[in-house]
Amino acid sequence: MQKISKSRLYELFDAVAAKQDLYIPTDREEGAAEYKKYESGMKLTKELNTVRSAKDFFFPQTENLAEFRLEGKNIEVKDIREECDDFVIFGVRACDAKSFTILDKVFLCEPVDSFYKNRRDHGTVITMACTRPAETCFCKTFGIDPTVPGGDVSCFDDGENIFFLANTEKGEKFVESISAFLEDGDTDKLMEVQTRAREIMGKLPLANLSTGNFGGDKLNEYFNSDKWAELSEACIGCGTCTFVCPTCQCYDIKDFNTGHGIKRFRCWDSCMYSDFTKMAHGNPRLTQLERFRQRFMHKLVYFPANNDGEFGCVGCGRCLAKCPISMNIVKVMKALEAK
Amino acid sequence: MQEAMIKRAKELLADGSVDRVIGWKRGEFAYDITPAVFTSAEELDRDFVCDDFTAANVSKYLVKETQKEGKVLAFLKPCDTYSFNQLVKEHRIDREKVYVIGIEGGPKLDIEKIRAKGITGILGVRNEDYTLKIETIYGTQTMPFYEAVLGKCASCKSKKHVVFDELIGEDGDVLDSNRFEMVEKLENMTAQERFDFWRDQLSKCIRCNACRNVCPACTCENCVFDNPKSGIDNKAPADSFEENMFHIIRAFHVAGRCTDCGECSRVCPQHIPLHLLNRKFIKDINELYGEYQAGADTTSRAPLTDYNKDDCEPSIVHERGVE
Amino acid sequence: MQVNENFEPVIVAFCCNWCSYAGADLSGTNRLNYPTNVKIIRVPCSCRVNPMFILRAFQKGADGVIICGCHPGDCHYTSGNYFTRRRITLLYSMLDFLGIERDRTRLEWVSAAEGAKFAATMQQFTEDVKALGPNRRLEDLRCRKQ
Amino acid sequence: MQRIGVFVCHCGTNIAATVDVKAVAEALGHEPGVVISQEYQYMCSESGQELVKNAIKEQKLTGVVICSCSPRMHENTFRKAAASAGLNPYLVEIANIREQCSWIHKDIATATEKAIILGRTAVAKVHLNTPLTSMESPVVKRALVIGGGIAGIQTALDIAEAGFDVDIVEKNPTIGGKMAQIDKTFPTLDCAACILTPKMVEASQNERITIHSFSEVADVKGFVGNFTVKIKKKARFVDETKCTGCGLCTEKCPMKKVPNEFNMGLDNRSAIYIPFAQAVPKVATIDPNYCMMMKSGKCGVCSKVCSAGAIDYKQQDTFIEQQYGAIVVATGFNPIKLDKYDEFAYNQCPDVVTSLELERLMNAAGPNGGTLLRPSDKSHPHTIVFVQCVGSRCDDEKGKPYCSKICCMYTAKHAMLIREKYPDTEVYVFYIDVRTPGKNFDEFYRRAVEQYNVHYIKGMVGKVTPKSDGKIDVQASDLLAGEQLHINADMVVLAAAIEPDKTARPLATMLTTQMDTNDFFTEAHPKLRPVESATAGIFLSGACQGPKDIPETVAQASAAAAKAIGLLCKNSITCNPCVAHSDELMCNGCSSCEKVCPYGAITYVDKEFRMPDRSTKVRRVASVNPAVCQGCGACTVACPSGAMDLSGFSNSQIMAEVDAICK
Repeated sequence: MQKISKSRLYELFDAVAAKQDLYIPTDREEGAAEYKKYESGMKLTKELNTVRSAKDFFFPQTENLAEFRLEGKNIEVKDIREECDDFVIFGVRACDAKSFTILDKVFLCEPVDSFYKNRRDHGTVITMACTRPAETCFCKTFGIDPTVPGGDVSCFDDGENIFFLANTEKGEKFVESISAFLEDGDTDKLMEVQTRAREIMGKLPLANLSTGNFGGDKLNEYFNSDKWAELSEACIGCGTCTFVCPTCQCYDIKDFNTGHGIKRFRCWDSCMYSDFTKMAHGNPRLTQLERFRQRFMHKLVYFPANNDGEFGCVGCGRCLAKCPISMNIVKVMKALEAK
Repeated sequence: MQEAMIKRAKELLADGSVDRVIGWKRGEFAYDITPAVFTSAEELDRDFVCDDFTAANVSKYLVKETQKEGKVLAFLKPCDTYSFNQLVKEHRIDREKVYVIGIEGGPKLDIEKIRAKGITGILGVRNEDYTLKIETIYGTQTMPFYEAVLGKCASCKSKKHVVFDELIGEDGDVLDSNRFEMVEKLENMTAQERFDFWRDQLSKCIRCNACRNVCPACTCENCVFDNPKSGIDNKAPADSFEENMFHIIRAFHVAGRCTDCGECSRVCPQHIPLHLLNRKFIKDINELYGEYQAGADTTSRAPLTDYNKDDCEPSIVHERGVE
Repeated sequence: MQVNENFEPVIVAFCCNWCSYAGADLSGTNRLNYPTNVKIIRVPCSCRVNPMFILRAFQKGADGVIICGCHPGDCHYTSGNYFTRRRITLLYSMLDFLGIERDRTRLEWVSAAEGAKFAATMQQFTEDVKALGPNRRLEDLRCRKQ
Repeated sequence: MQRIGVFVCHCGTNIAATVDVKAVAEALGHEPGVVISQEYQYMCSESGQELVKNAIKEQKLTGVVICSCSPRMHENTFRKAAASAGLNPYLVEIANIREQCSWIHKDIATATEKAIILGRTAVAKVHLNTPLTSMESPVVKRALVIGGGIAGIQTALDIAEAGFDVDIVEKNPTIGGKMAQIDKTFPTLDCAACILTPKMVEASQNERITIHSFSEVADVKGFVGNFTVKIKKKARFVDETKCTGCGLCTEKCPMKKVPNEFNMGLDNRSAIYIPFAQAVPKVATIDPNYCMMMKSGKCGVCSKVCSAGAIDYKQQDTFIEQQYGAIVVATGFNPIKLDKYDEFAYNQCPDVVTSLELERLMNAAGPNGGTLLRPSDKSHPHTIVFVQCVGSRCDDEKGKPYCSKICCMYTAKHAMLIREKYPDTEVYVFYIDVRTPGKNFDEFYRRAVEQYNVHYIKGMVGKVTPKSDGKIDVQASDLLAGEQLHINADMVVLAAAIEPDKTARPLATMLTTQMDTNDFFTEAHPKLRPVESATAGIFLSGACQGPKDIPETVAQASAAAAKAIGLLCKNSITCNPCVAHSDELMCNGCSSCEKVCPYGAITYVDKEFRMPDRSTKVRRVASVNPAVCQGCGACTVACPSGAMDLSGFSNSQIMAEVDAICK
């Protein structure tokens, strides 16, 4: 495998950033990392993952869709779509990388979401294998091996070097473009690191969590479970879980009157909100229990039902860490299974 | 204390004094507790927890709980009693339906502060003489207790329960806290510095509404930001203005009502120091209209529904502090 | 700071119906000039002015917002302007806390007899806002005029 | 879809000279929803209004914008015009392009641009206007007067004269108030009783007036035109309907050592008493604190001597409830207590008296039968010192910050009367200023100085010290002469400040009216509505609103009566439709709005709501009484959920205006 010494990594970043926008996970403050456009001098975070997921790159929180102007009785619509520039995201974890394939199922199926596709086409995802998983990690539950992350290029850290492995055509192109920085390397130490990481994976508190009791065929089993009342009791109906989630993909479309025209934009929405999917007749899910159930049933039952058994969760653990009342998919799975 | 609480809760359930108990339920890890309602001794024995991580203020849940039949036993920390009182004052909680047991307050711990030390894979947290022994997958780590204390507890305003039917443990006093230090520091910055500070902070906002939804002062049937009729509803900050707008209006709506319980900042996934906005209002109110502590009682007139004929003019904003 | 000689600020003035709006009328009756930048919105009482309106004005492109009401003690509704004074003091203080320029917001008590004061106040306020330049710290970029 | 008509007025050249009215009409014609946009010479003229009316009918307009002079000028004109053409008058908006545009700007281009923006703003607002209908609320044709002093009596007489029933509630056993205690009145020096008692009799005999003496207001509910008042009739232990007022009981009562309030405690009365000879109603009252029968059950003399059988030792307080259309407050004043004024030795020396006590000492019905004698030894005083402003115009905690207004004049009166009757008595008056604004007031004062040789000394009395020989040492400074004085006086008279009656504040709370920090009732407007409180249907009569002399009190009493009559004449009240209303689905019931409402227009009700999930929930929600609300909008901002909104000036309307201006 080709590698670069860690001491030269920022040199590489400088070179990549000179050609296209490069985003790396960096510390915003102690203990909180975020993806930021790379500028010389910026350092990679030591955190396992960013607070917000990497989905923002392809599905940003707000996005303008169209503009129009009213003049008397005429409406003039302006198509504001334009090709975006190529960009690279470095340091994506296996869970987030997997989330893109889940989002792809939603946005790239017919009718294709051209805004999403545009960004997806122009973005190169470079992942980074995990070596120090946290107690909240449960990607293994969803069949993800964090020591072998996906993406266009996978990177591995053996402590001294970063190894690059292209997975896609786009990835190959990228590795090619940085070949001047790379050299062949010995992967013995890397294998050691990987083995150790896998061992830790096996010892994580959630290592034995399984999706075995969930899937597209479990609608009747869980929908009317009396567990939902207890589980949703403390839910405050905020959107934290949704907005830090790498796979949540619901949005609302709104018009904004700027005074000299209308901007139509979409923004993230959360099924936890009382006005989610509010229609002329009102809201189909009237209670927090229903809204809470919706979110977890969607991830564990409805999504696999419509996507060949693929679950709508990647086990990144963000909701476990961030929910104000510490209610999360793991607790839901365990409670439902317990019967 | 946890044992005493469980014992008392069981007694009150058994003799029919209360029908339900609101407290905290243990989670998957050492720290992920969830506010919960208990109805039986078995549930209490199995799940009830009160430890260094039970920081969540349960008083807001009583709005919903007191709309139901029967009486609820609520365990309230000193800071929670202020929120409770304020909600009683605003007729949001039916006082008759709650049996309040005051319990000792914090300082409670902030798991994020432990994580920020680079400690990960956390399996257990023990307080040994104010040193935290943290059991992790990667071995045992230690850190000083006080470095892991929640921001809201570090600037605790009161150890006194302003309302209770009974106490477990001792009642404390109103503290001489340092809670306005950061507000003062900001006030002494230049306008540009303040602007930069807040832009940096508020630009992190993802409008998850956790601050609002956890806030005991935000119990509106329908928030203006969720109500299309209000003209200012929005779901996401589509522009930096909307980040400002949401937080200014929210702080204004709770001004004179916010008890400074600190839940907003505790739950913010982006660590925005939202409590500083509320504290700014509290500090201004104290300085301009006389000391006022929301929730300290249920009868006094709130500063924004009151006036004095010789109140200062808004030009005072120009006259003090730094431009 | 950029100084643009041609900058014409948009200024929204909320005037209470009983004193300040009448005061504005009086400055008209007396042919007292003040800049065209100022546009008045009539409200029954200064206490009708919701902080939302002030922020909305800045969002949509205002460079300055001024509220005018009856002098304290003279409120047509006896106590409305006392509430205004507290609310607006706190709001302005909060805007200042967020680093918004202080001179973009003002509150003045103008009676129905103070036509000259109304005109002078508007003149001065417009000049102050002009000196600050366009509102950049509390604007909605989407509303900026191209 | 809205169909809006825009009408731009030239106002001759008033607008057209600086605003290109054609351009304005043209530009506004392109605004969304505008179907017709015209300009005309004089929009307010008959033919201008015709233009609007025709357009409303022909174009089926749903809203009208008039770009013209100030709405303060012609809003009503155009509203009426619209109404006559079948359009709700509240669908009319005025863009003020004269006072706030053409008259203040000189440059045609910028003035025209501004006029267009103002027009556009009005169009934006009218898009959101809703038809509003004024509510009618019936008026109960009966008035309540609280307080039976000269103010209350005068108000009641005037209202009764106009043909309306009126009730007087008086807390004392008799009406008459302070004026009944006064000996002579300034500046005419006629006898107070001679002018007051006929009015008292007139009031008692007027069949439209009901006097509830020895009664108090216990509770007030309702609003303008329809108040429900609970009146507590305190037990007087004498059946009012049976007592003939013969006075035999008061003569025979063995308990005769009760301080007589009417004579300021300067003499005594019996335990069963009639306050004074001309009392109305002339009915005896038993003072249970002194009556031996009531205290020990041993006596019963009065019961035995009463041939009418009116005595009832077991009488209880009773309550009556009555509906009123209007309420007049006439609770009056009292001199302040002088307990804290040790420097004037008021508590130490019986010969230091207040002016009201002096009135009684000089009154023919007073303790000395009208001969002025020192209370201590009943000797004739040769030197009397008057001290002005005792507790008035004071900065400290003891006194009042205001001028009590009547003291200068009554002191001149006292001085003059003493000098007239006892020419050998020297009279000194120490004053800060002598204030004599009023018809014949200054002449009156000058007579005291020039004709009666009263010694007016500008200066403060520092200390009053009773001496062992029975004289009083008055230590004072003469500011004009710049020297310290010691006067060897026989009597000292203190002009105590006056303050509102103690019952005023709890009453104000019941009436939801406002008071100033001194507990005087606050008038709705200090210049334009001096006899109305800010709460509709509550009027103010006499000294409860501020210190007043008798002529002013009577004038205000009649003015308050006129206002009350004006209200009672109506069968119903048309309410301003631009009032607040609460969206019950959003209301939290938190009471913030109620706290800022100056009119008490907001109440709370527990209401059952059907939730979207078909469950029901009882919630406390605010309810605005549109007859009471005046439409200030204070509540709309106090409401965090935005449940409270104001018709005619709604949140969405104002925001639409903001948007239109900033566009």
